[in-house]
Amino acid sequence: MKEIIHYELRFSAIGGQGIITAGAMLAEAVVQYKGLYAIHSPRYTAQVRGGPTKVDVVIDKNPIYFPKTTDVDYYLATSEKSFRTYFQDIKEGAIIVLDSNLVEEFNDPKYRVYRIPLIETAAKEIGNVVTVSTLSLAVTAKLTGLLSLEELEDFIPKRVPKGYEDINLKAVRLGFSLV
Amino acid sequence: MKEIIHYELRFSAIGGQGIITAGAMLAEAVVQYKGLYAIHSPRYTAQVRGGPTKVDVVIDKNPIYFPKTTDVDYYLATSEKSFRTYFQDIKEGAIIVLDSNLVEEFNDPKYRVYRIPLIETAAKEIGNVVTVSTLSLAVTAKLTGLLSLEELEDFIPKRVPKGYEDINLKAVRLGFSLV
Amino acid sequence: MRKVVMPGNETIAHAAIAAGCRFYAGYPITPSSELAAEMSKLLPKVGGKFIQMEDEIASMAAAIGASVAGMKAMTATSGPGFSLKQEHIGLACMMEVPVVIVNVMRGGPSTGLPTHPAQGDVMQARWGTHGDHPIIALAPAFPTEIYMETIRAFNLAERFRNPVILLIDEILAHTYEVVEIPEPGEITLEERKLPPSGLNRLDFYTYNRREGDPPLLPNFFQGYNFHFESLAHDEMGFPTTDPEKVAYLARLREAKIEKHREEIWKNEEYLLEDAELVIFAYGSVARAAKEAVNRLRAEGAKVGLFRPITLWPFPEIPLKKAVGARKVLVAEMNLGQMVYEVERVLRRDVATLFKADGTPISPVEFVEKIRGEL
Amino acid sequence: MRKVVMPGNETIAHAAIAAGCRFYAGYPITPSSELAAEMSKLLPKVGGKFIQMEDEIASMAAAIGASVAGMKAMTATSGPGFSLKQEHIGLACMMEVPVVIVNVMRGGPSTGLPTHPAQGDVMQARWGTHGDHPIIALAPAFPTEIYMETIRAFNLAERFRNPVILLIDEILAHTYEVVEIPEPGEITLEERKLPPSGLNRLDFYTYNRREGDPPLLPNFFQGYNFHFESLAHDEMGFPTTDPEKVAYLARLREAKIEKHREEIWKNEEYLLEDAELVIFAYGSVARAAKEAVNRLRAEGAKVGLFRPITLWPFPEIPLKKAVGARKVLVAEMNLGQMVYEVERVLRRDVATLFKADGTPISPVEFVEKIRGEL
Amino acid sequence: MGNVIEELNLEIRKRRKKPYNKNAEIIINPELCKSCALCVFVCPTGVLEMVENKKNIYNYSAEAVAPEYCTLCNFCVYQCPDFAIEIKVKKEGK
Amino acid sequence: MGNVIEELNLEIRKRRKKPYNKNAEIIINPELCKSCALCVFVCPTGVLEMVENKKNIYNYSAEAVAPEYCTLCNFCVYQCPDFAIEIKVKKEGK
Amino acid sequence: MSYMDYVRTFKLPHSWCPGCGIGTIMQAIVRAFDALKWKNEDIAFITGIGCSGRMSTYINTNTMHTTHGRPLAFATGIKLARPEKHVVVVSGDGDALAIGGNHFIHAARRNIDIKLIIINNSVYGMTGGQVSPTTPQRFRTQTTPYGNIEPNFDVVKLAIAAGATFVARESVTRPRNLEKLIEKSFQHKGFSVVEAISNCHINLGRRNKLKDQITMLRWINDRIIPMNVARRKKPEEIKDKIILGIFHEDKERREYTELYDELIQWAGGDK
Amino acid sequence: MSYMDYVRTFKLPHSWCPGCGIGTIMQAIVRAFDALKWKNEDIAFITGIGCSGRMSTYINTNTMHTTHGRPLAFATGIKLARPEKHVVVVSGDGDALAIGGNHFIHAARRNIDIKLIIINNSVYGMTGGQVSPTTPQRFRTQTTPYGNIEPNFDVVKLAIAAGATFVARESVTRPRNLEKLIEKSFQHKGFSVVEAISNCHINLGRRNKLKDQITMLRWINDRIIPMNVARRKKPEEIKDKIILGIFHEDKERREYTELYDELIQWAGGDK
Ligand SMILES: Cc1ncc(C[n+]2csc(CCOP(=O)(O)OP(=O)(O)O)c2C)c(N)n1
Ligand SMILES: Cc1ncc(C[n+]2csc(CCOP(=O)(O)OP(=O)(O)O)c2C)c(N)n1
Ligand code: SF4
Ligand code: SF4
Ligand code: SF4
Ligand code: SF4
Ligand code: SF4
Ligand code: SF4
Ligand SMILES: [Mg+2]
Ligand SMILES: [Mg+2]
Repeated sequence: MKEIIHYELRFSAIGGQGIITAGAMLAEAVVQYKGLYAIHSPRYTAQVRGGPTKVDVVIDKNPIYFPKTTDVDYYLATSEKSFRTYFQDIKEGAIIVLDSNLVEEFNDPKYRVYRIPLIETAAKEIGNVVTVSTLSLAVTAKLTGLLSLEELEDFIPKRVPKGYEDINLKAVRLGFSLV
Repeated sequence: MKEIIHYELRFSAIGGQGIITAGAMLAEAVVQYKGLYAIHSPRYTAQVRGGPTKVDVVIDKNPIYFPKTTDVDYYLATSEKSFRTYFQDIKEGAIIVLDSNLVEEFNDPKYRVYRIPLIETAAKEIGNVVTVSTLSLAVTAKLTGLLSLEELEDFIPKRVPKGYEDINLKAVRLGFSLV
Repeated sequence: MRKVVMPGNETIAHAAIAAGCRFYAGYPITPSSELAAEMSKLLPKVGGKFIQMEDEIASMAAAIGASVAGMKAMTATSGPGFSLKQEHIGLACMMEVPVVIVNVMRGGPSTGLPTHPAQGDVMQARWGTHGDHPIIALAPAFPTEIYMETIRAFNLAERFRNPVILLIDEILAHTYEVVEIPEPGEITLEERKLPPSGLNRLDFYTYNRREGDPPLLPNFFQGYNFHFESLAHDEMGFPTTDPEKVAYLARLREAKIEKHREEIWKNEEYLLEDAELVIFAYGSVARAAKEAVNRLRAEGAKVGLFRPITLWPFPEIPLKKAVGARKVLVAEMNLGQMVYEVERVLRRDVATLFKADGTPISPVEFVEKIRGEL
Repeated sequence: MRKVVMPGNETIAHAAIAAGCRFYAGYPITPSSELAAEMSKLLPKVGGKFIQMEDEIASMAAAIGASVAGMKAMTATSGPGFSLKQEHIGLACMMEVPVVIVNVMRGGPSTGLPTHPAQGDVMQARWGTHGDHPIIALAPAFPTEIYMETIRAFNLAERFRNPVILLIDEILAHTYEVVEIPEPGEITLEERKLPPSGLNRLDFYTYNRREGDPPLLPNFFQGYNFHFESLAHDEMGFPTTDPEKVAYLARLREAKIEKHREEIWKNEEYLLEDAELVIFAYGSVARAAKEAVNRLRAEGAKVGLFRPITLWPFPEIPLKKAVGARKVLVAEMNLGQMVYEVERVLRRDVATLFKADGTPISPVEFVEKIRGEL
Repeated sequence: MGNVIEELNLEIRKRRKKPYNKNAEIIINPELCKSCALCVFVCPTGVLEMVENKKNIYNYSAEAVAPEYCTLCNFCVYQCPDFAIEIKVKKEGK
Repeated sequence: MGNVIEELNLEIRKRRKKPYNKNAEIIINPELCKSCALCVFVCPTGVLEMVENKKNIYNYSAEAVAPEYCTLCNFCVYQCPDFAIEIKVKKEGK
Repeated sequence: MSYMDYVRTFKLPHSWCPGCGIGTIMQAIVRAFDALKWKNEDIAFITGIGCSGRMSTYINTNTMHTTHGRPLAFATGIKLARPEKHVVVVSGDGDALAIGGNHFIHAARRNIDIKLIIINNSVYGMTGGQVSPTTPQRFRTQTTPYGNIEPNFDVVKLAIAAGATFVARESVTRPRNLEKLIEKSFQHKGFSVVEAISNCHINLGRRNKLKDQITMLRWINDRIIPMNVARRKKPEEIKDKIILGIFHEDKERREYTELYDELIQWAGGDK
Repeated sequence: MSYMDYVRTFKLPHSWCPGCGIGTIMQAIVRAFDALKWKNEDIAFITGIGCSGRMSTYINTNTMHTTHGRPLAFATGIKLARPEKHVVVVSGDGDALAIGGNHFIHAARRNIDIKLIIINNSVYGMTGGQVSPTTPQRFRTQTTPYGNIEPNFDVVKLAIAAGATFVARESVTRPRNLEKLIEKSFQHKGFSVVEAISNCHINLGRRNKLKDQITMLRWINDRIIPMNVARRKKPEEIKDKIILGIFHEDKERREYTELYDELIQWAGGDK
């Protein structure tokens, strides 16, 4: 794993509880396993529930002063609308992961774009759409090198609701194998 | 009448509507007939109703800046308790008028003390205790020279409630004759 | 011009009627109650409406409602009620609705000294509600001035579409004094500017305007189906969170007062020319100060008075100009409030005379204090 | 010490429990609601009481009631609710009742920008209620600091028997961060000093005391049949209008804070030694400032940060000492509030960076502004 | 109040039908009595009257002018807003 | 929502008893429809169904899949929280 | 012990006007304390602002004189903090029903064990006599110089509708009944309301030809009618009458702090 | 004219969640406007803060989005200023009954001609789902994680006790009845209250096994019962039911602004 000095991630979706959880888990895991500092901030809004939403994650070797993203290194989106809404401050060269079923064609050589059928995989291959958060986390861990498979295998069962450990472990492994 | 530059008066009583009115009438009359400036301030309190109360009157040739009494030239009281309660800032040489039935002996050579049975006179000689305000005003006018009998004879009928003109005129005249 | 003997509370009521006020909503509180009482007598006679609401919050709301419906509206209160009105004062700032709020100051904090005077709410008049907002606050000191400043309060409120706070204290409210009431022809009334009828609402973007101008908003029932909004809004009045739009209207709200502050500022400079010491005092305290200046002058002491009548926006420039490098004594019936502004603006130390025990500062106290300073 | 990832709202809740808080009364409002939610979870578990009252006024009242009955009590809110609580904040000052009030600042005025950050209520924290009153307000900026300052808020409230206001903003409230939670043994808790039982009430004159001391008041049900009074009161707590007594207690209330302000003051001085320009910033803005300082330092620019953690009483002496004659830049997420105090205390002009559009000031904006200033 | 009190006293006297002969001791605290006359008003047997009293700030005070009519009913005590009345029974035969 | 919608669609189809044969034109505004499926839920004759629609931010939208069953009762219109439905009668014979 | 042990005798004479019913009601309250032998230090006695509110100065228990309209909110905090103690609130008609109306209906809804006594003198006494939500129509007050056009609250109905579990009304002209009723309300577990009809001859009477306390008590006496008497009358006969008695007593509904204790158990908390 | 003329179509789609009943209720309101052919510019439409409060953005009349809990107080000022206009207030259950409870009972007491529609979704929708004075007992909300122990207000009873002269209840599941009822309330002269039962599946349903709008509407449908049906049932059968219909209609009591006009005449004022 390359040494992390400062890293910014964003996850966006419609409705979004799952994707907010992915951000939260990521932040918690890097704190726990890497001794890094991390923050995450879900978007708060008094507007439409069920509309586009996002969570930003900032990771840093040092205590984080400015608690907002300014140059996003990694952007994962599972819906067209949310992808567009929060396409802001994305750094050149950033990794962009899009749900291949739900986000339209996006080709921009400035970014490293991955297209993965995240929700479909969670629903069909793992068997429960709620695992999309773990799946996205695993994909992210792999692509960024922020966390290892072993770390997630240790972390996930403790973090998810009782009774959901196994399918989430499945999601971790699948996520690591997808990319 | 001596020229008024600045003159301060206080009227105190128990319960007190009548005596408050005396102060109000005095201030209005000197404004109207003498072109002087005058203010009066009844004591406001959230405490006992029917307890001791007072009204302060300040008269001045010029617009009145400080709207409070500091050196009282004239003090009229119709009850022992109120007399004592508000015996403050009375100037040496001040005129003090006390209801001879209701205020106890008070002898102090620093003041010019008059004792008049104000309430009894109003009730018995004029026939209505409410005229005590006019009576006190008249006594005050005479003792201080602030207003003439003619002026009060003109002022009072316009100022008192309809139907009470005559007894109040009687009170004016009696007041002027008492001292 | 007629001379009438009235206490400050009644003076304000009569002036309000003369200013065109036709709506009053309030909740009784000492020492402002006689103002409401007088309005309850006067308003129905001129076809206006007086209502005693269930509390001060509702009173402030009803006044704003009536104003939006086209009436010149006011409310009056004292300390505790003034605290309760704060949320809606901010609302009137945000919606840009004209309204006059009288606060008759009494001893605080909390229930404090209901029947005794104070000047403890002057900073609250500026900062009492949450969030940045423009405000105008006036503090007359003399009876006829109370009358005229009441009219000015309505004029400023209507002109700038902003709440205007009129501050007096228990002494001014309760002391019967000679008021010189001008004839109707002698006063100038500002009438609310309304968009002409028949415009296309979507075209005229009512909150939009040149920086420094007040907005040109329609009244309710004028035909524009206009939206008044307590959230941050766009130039049409609809909610927005767009930072540019939010900042745009915030700037416009501040600018309408800021750019006209020279017109809004009003103060008395009394015997300042050769003064070696300048008293800074307002409201009833300034009257004792003025008396003290006279007494000290009689003794040969070179003393003058700077008396702000407009407290907010704070008269920065007039104050600086008026006092220059001279000694300053700030006197207030509180533990020190406007003195913060005086120090800030003058950028130096000043002498102070504070009193917050329910009794006024007397001329004698001034004289003694100043003798010590000179 | 444990590391936990939590948002500021939850951090405060957990810290409050650790500080011994056993009573919470509140009314939901964005962006403070999660604090209440967390308290509603935590309190019953430790046998404490959580109640959602009918409004913010009642919430503040219930918290005061619980405190008088012996519990460490708190409430939390945001702008509009903070305005509504003002009357009772003054009451707590007057009665000298310990209570902690959290205000999570959002864009104002009025309903404003409920889900966006601001620092628009910092002057209101000082001047929001009517009448002169002492106040303490803290503005932590970092997650662990939020935890520790919450505990300090309770400690100060109990020690001085005064309301303490804890100010954060939407960003700090909603951002999940790593909080280093000390073990119970690692924190010092201030417990309320109570008169020993069995004294003769008429002898021990509870409000009476040495100037500078907080009063030694009994809790309800402690056996003293004590009277808490919102009117100006005498040394036994009974209403009085005697100017001397009124002034006496007012002085004591101010003095207890004033005389201990050196202990109450707390601030961070970051790279000030050789700095040519000092940023004055607090709360989340100070974090962007700190980041900017680092970036500018990397460029060789000599910049430092003065970050008050105690906003009120205003850190006059530390500020003066820290900045000396150096250039100062005041940055706030409002249209300029604490800058009034900075200018007043430093007695000179300062540069400013204000933003009140619902978005934070970024390090880049700082860097650009400062490059222009240097 | 003067007028009302006079009228009331007249009315009250009519209530005295037959002495009740109890050893009632009716103590009225002059420091507390505010001369409201409510005790007089509620006493069923006309025991009390208002009498002029310059010492009282209200110029009157309540007095048990006909204690022999007292039935010890305590109506006056219950009604007195000023906690000024106490009714005691004198020890028999003393 | 996915699950509910699938179940609902199944249930709804059972409501189609007999075509009503009216010339109903059921217009659903895709800009306004939020895919809440309430119209589907309340339609007594199963005219409407939720169909997948990637364009809609909620991934579904209501569609009149069986307009021939429409009785013009307007239940769907009244219930639609989003002002998204309009029912028109096609001119007879056109 | 005597009822005077619940009075701060060193603060007497109190500040109420001669003949004001508030003093009589206070006596009924302290007598009820005495009848139940409640310990002074176990009672929290909370008042709002108004003439009625001044009572906290004179009652010799734990007392608090709060803000206008909010005593119930303070009392709610106290009761929750110390559910085993007695919490009593005295509030004027303006205090309880105008500015404090919301706290009134919410305390009733919660059925929290607070004993509320509303001193209804149909006016704002303290501030000089303004209209209140219980001022009779057509009456003149400082703010209704042409007569009051506003309808009144029926305190009893409102309290019942909001959820109070003991609701009663008495008059200052029947101090002994008042005492008994207050005593009964004190024994009730839950939110209780006693409306005590009182006189403000100074600020309401004088403006309405009820010039002194005696005239006003007579007027009140003419208007009231005990519930058992009223039952035997025709509706027309009692149309304008104020009925006295216990209107509502519900011993079934659970009390709030009791429920709260259960909640603490659900949460696994130790009390 | 169509009911859509009362909608600011250019502000659609609105901000409510998919399936939220507020939109359905809004349609009933604008249809009632249309049925009565009220002119847009003669209507003042005032809301408080909350999801329900957002309605003022979308209604094409004179609108005002005020503060949380106080829309009735603003409306009172408007109505008094222009008594000849129609003043309509929409308020959430939290808005009208929690923070705004006092304005609610006082507007009812005055019987001022304001038409109030309370959108009762039994929760604070806007702020993320906290308990409200109408949240069913035992329900979980953001601030009752262990279940709600607080009893509810009965809005209808409270409104009647306070003095409202038209009081009715309907459900979002019966939009046509709702429209008719609102129309009737609009025709009433005096203070009218329509409680519209609505769904917040997002912030109340999800926490209580009513996971989506359809499940929640079904749940509501199971709880409601029209008054005429209820009349034929035994008390036990309808114990936990929400009865729908018109509960109170009083055409006798004078309306406030009408009385005010008379007062102006007494005062010798020209209107
Ligand atoms: C917030 C606030 N508003 C107004 C007042 C002024 N005030 C004091 S007492 C009172 C009314 C008193 O009436 P009531 O509650 O009926 O009590 P009473 O004096 O009649 O016993 C008012 C309006 C206040 N102290 N605080
Ligand atoms: C003074 C104040 N307190 C609290 C809030 C926060 N707030 C906004 S909406 C709301 C409650 C909304 O509930 P309800 O009135 O039932 O409306 P709904 O969203 O359910 O339609 C609250 C507490 C506020 N804006 N202002
Ligand atoms: S009732 Fe009490 S206060 Fe009144 S006159 Fe009798 S003894 Fe005096
Ligand atoms: S106890 Fe009864 S009979 Fe005796 S004086 Fe008192 S009221 Fe009269
Ligand atoms: S009810 Fe309306 S919003 Fe919902 S699915 Fe049907 S058309 Fe779409
Ligand atoms: S009008 Fe009636 S039948 Fe036709 S689609 Fe709508 S609900 Fe179904
Ligand atoms: S003003 Fe009225 S209520 Fe107050 S003490 Fe006097 S009589 Fe009693
Ligand atoms: S949160 Fe609830 S009330 Fe608000 S829009 Fe969504 S469903 Fe409707
Ligand atoms: Mg009263
Ligand atoms: Mg709701």
